[in-house]
Amino acid sequence: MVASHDVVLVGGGGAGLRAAIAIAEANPRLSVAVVSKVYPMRSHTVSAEGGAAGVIRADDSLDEHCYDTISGGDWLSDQDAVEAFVKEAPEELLRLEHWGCPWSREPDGRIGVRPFGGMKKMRTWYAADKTGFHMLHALFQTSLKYRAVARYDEWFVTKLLVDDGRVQGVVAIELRSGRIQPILAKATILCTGGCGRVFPFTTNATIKTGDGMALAYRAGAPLKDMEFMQYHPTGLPFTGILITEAARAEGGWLLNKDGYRYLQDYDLGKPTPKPVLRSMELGPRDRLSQVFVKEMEKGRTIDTPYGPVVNLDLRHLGERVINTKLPFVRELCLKYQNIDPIKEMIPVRPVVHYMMGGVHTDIHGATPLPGLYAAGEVACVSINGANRLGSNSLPELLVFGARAGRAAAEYASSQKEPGPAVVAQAEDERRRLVHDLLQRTDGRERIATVRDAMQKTMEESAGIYRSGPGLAKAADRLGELEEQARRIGLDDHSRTFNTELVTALELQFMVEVARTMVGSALKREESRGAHQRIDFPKRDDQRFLAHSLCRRAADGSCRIEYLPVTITRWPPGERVYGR
Amino acid sequence: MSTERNRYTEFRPRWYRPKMSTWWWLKRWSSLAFILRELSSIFIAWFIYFFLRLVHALGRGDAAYREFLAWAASPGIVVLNGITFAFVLFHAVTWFNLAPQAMVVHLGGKRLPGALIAGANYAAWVVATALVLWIVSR
Amino acid sequence: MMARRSIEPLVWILFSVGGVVAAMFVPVLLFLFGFAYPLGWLASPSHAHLVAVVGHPLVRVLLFFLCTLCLLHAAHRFRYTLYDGLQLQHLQELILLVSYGGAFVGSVAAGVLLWQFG
Amino acid sequence: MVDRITVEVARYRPEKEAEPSFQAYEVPCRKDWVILDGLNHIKDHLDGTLSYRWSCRMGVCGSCGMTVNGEPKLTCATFLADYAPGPLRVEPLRNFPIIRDVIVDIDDFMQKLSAVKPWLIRDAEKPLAEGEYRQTPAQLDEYKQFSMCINCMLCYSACPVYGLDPEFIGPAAIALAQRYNLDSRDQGARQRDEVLSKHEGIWSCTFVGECTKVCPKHVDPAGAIQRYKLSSAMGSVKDFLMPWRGK
Ligand SMILES: Cc1cc2nc3c(=O)[nH]c(=O)nc-3n(C[C@H](O)[C@H](O)[C@H](O)COP(=O)(O)OP(=O)(O)OC[C@H]3O[C@@H](n4cnc5c(N)ncnc54)[C@H](O)[C@@H]3O)c2cc1C
Ligand code: SF4
Ligand code: F3S
Ligand code: FES
Repeated sequence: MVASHDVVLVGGGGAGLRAAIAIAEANPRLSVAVVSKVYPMRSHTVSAEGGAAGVIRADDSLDEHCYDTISGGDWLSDQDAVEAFVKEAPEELLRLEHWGCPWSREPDGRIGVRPFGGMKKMRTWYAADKTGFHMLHALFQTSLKYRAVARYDEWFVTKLLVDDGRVQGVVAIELRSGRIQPILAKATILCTGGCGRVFPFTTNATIKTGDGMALAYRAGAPLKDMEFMQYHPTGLPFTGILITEAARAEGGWLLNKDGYRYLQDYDLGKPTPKPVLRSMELGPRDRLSQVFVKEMEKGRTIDTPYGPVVNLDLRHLGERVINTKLPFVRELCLKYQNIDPIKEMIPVRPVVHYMMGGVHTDIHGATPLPGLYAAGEVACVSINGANRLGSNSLPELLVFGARAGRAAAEYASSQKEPGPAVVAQAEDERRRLVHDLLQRTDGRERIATVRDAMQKTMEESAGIYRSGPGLAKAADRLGELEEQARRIGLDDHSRTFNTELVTALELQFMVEVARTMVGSALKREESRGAHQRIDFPKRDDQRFLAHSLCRRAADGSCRIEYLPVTITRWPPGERVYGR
Repeated sequence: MSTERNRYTEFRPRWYRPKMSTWWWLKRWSSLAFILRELSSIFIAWFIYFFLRLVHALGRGDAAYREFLAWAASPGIVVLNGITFAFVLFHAVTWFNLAPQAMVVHLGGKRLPGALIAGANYAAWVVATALVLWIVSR
Repeated sequence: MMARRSIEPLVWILFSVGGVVAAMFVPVLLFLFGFAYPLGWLASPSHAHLVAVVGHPLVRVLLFFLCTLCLLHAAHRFRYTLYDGLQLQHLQELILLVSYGGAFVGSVAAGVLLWQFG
Repeated sequence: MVDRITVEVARYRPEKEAEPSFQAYEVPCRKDWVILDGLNHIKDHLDGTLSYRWSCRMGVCGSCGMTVNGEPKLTCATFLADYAPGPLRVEPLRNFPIIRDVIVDIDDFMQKLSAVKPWLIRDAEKPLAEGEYRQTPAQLDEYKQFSMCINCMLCYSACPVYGLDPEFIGPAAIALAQRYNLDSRDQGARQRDEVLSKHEGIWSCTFVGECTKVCPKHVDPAGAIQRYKLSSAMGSVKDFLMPWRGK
């Protein structure tokens, strides 16, 4: 069987659904398919808590949002992209309001905004502390209204079909039947989200395995800025469940084991009882996570069975603020940590959270590979530079999801139908999956073993602080692990909903992505944003005011090139917080 | 139809469709409580029958009324009424407790808390009971 | 709005009102006439008094409603209990006849009794 | 020494079995392990053939609902230790066709969800340039609760009426319809009523109330349904008394 559409979207999260609606609205005659390995409303956008930034207040300006984003990204953001993003974000958030998203409100019925880390003004729209959940459900439910949108729920994409220099669809497994088949398209948009699962300790859901990055990379598209992985300063110790930055924005304090607001020792401002924007607890995530490590080295963190922690203190906010603005934080703490933030402090530690890098795209979401587009966390436009500001990702999904959708729709309208060559390719892929994995009986390696080894390697070498020798060692180790991942032996040889097969494929994707991260990190001999090299502790604009582009060589290793950063109006400067 | 359809063939999976057992409501305490609540209907019907017999007896004179009271005091009827009473109370309590879920009352732009609505129901119950007591035994 | 015209909302209203009436009045009446008076816990009211009470036209109307609504309430619930508890949907016609038919007969009996009272 | 607990998991492999059976595994019973951690332990170390759904492991994506010792639960939000010393039975959600092991088919719900038009319906869309629809916090509170549904299907699994009559639209879909009906920005109540006021809509529900009891997000679908019954019934009384009204 062969399915065929005008545009195929891989991923039904915030970016994918926004793109689908954009296409349906741009040209209702186009047939759109949303292929997703989980039901769209299960996508990880559902977990986003804190909010989505967009300028609406009179005391705020687009330029200020641009500046916060660019300085937050340590000047690695492309400024034309940031300007477009900042301009369109409020419109997109408003559109979502018109689609029913239950934004939290001011008493007079206007949209409410809250402060957020690294932002100089209050501009983060929020739906209590379940912003992503409400956005995703509003998008999903709205998408149901468009007949042109076909859904392939619980289909897992394994490969992009490339012929004649352009991407012409995907190969996917229908999980419930086990059937492997091509879904052809004139344009393909990747919206597969991030890759936090390459690390052992992450806020990311189990589905965030970097599939889209690996798919694009294998198909020949470059990955950009893969060395920039964001640690969020406040995750719950055992589970890695995120305690949103909104907790600090509402006035929460970070305390070390002596009950001291230690951020004041690290040039992040002076402690004040009320939160001050771009200061102390409202500093950017990269800095806060780095400071945690420093604090740990000084022996001022608290030891627990799940590693060192500090305390996040919300008690002084009072029951009412916590219940109205942070109810989910309270629910999560009660459930998973057995503590009540109204009465107790929350133990937290930095946790892998967000991939700044991703598939290289232009400002319209187009990758260098014709017919291939990308949007959302999988893509790198780049607005996030070396460190994303909290609450910039959700609006990014909308702005660039819509842009990629419109661009793909236009491209698809001018293309001819995919040819028979890709159908033959799909058949090869099917054979590979069946023979090399599904029916293979001589496989030696267990998925969990390889995965644990990969995660350990990444944590040790590519964590908050990195070093040349550590990364080099990791690169070798990952090479071995890639070999092992290819020799996986499955227990399960059946067709119907074979989740073990999916996990094996995800592992192969993850190892691929991990190699690009380590490869890019090794080459960047400077410290910038989330990428901190102990052997090169300074930012080096001479050599590295540039995006890394990672291409896959024939032997599976990655080749790194650099692409200059687009600077429009904000020349590189010092990142100043709390002053 | 034929067993052919129930057999697995590649890519044409067969889902297993469990059938709900007739005794599903015995498996969980809460479903049993539900069925008991629903069974209160039989006892309410019985009460109406009982009550109409009272009315009938009243209509036929003092002797018939006394006869009715004697009948009502016979052990079988007392036991039956005892069970009925338990069921009727169960009905009343569940009914009042669920009232807030079906009814949302606004007062001055604010939504009244559920406990208040249930409370109002119980208060009405007390009043109704007192009223009947007063009328009957005056 | 044809859908609105279906009989279900009306049946449901009667069921609900019946539920309220049953909850409000049945416990006390049953307590008095099922236990307190027959078993002598309380001195039973005189025949004359009760006849006077029941004989009042307003009371007769109210009692008629009490009986009808309670019976309808019971019939409705009983019907669904048979559907859900015993999975007898296939006997739908029979169940409808027995439950609502029973309630109808009971209501007519109540009507006749109360009409002729006194 | 960690305690151990026996987990009996329902297995069903349509390719070789005609009906489900149980398979027992012994897993560590750690204090902070949820049931899902136990299943992951099985999958990683004991038996890779066990299949189940999960994703966020923080109780918000709605993937991981299963029947645990007879009760529908989110397995990522239910602790193993609460069932010590075991054994513990993990089965698929009730009232759905079983695809494999503990994975059920929820297509039926997905269709019903679409049928109740869960999106904002306006007579005339307000242009973006005119800004947001004003909505006070009190108006938001009117429907907020019903917007919290994560589509986890625990309520469908608990509702006997749905089990007996799969035509029943069911608790979550009706709650989501109410979520829009009660939204001050929405004008689509009449359109949704066509589906809701059918027999398979609200009238099938006999107020068992289990849906609300098992809902992990306090959505109260039972309340949504009864409230709709009340307003629909009032509406039909009004229609009856004033036939010229409406339309
Ligand atoms: C806990 C948490 C809290 C966050 N809070 C905030 C916040 O407050 N503000 C903010 O701005 N950002 C926040 N973020 C970041 C933000 O939520 C994510 O970056 C964003 O949701 C990613 O959305 P997406 O659409 O790109 O991908 P996702 O929502 O992750 O969706 C990916 C989609 O791709 C599909 N997919 C993936 N691989 C395949 C495949 N091989 N085949 C088929 N389908 C596939 C998946 O099924 C899924 O539908 C948070 C992130 C986390 C983890
Ligand atoms: S109403 Fe509650 S139980 Fe039902 S699907 Fe929604 S969240 Fe789950
Ligand atoms: S359990 Fe079912 S019967 Fe109604 S109240 Fe809930 S939907
Ligand atoms: S895994 Fe997401 S709700 Fe349990």
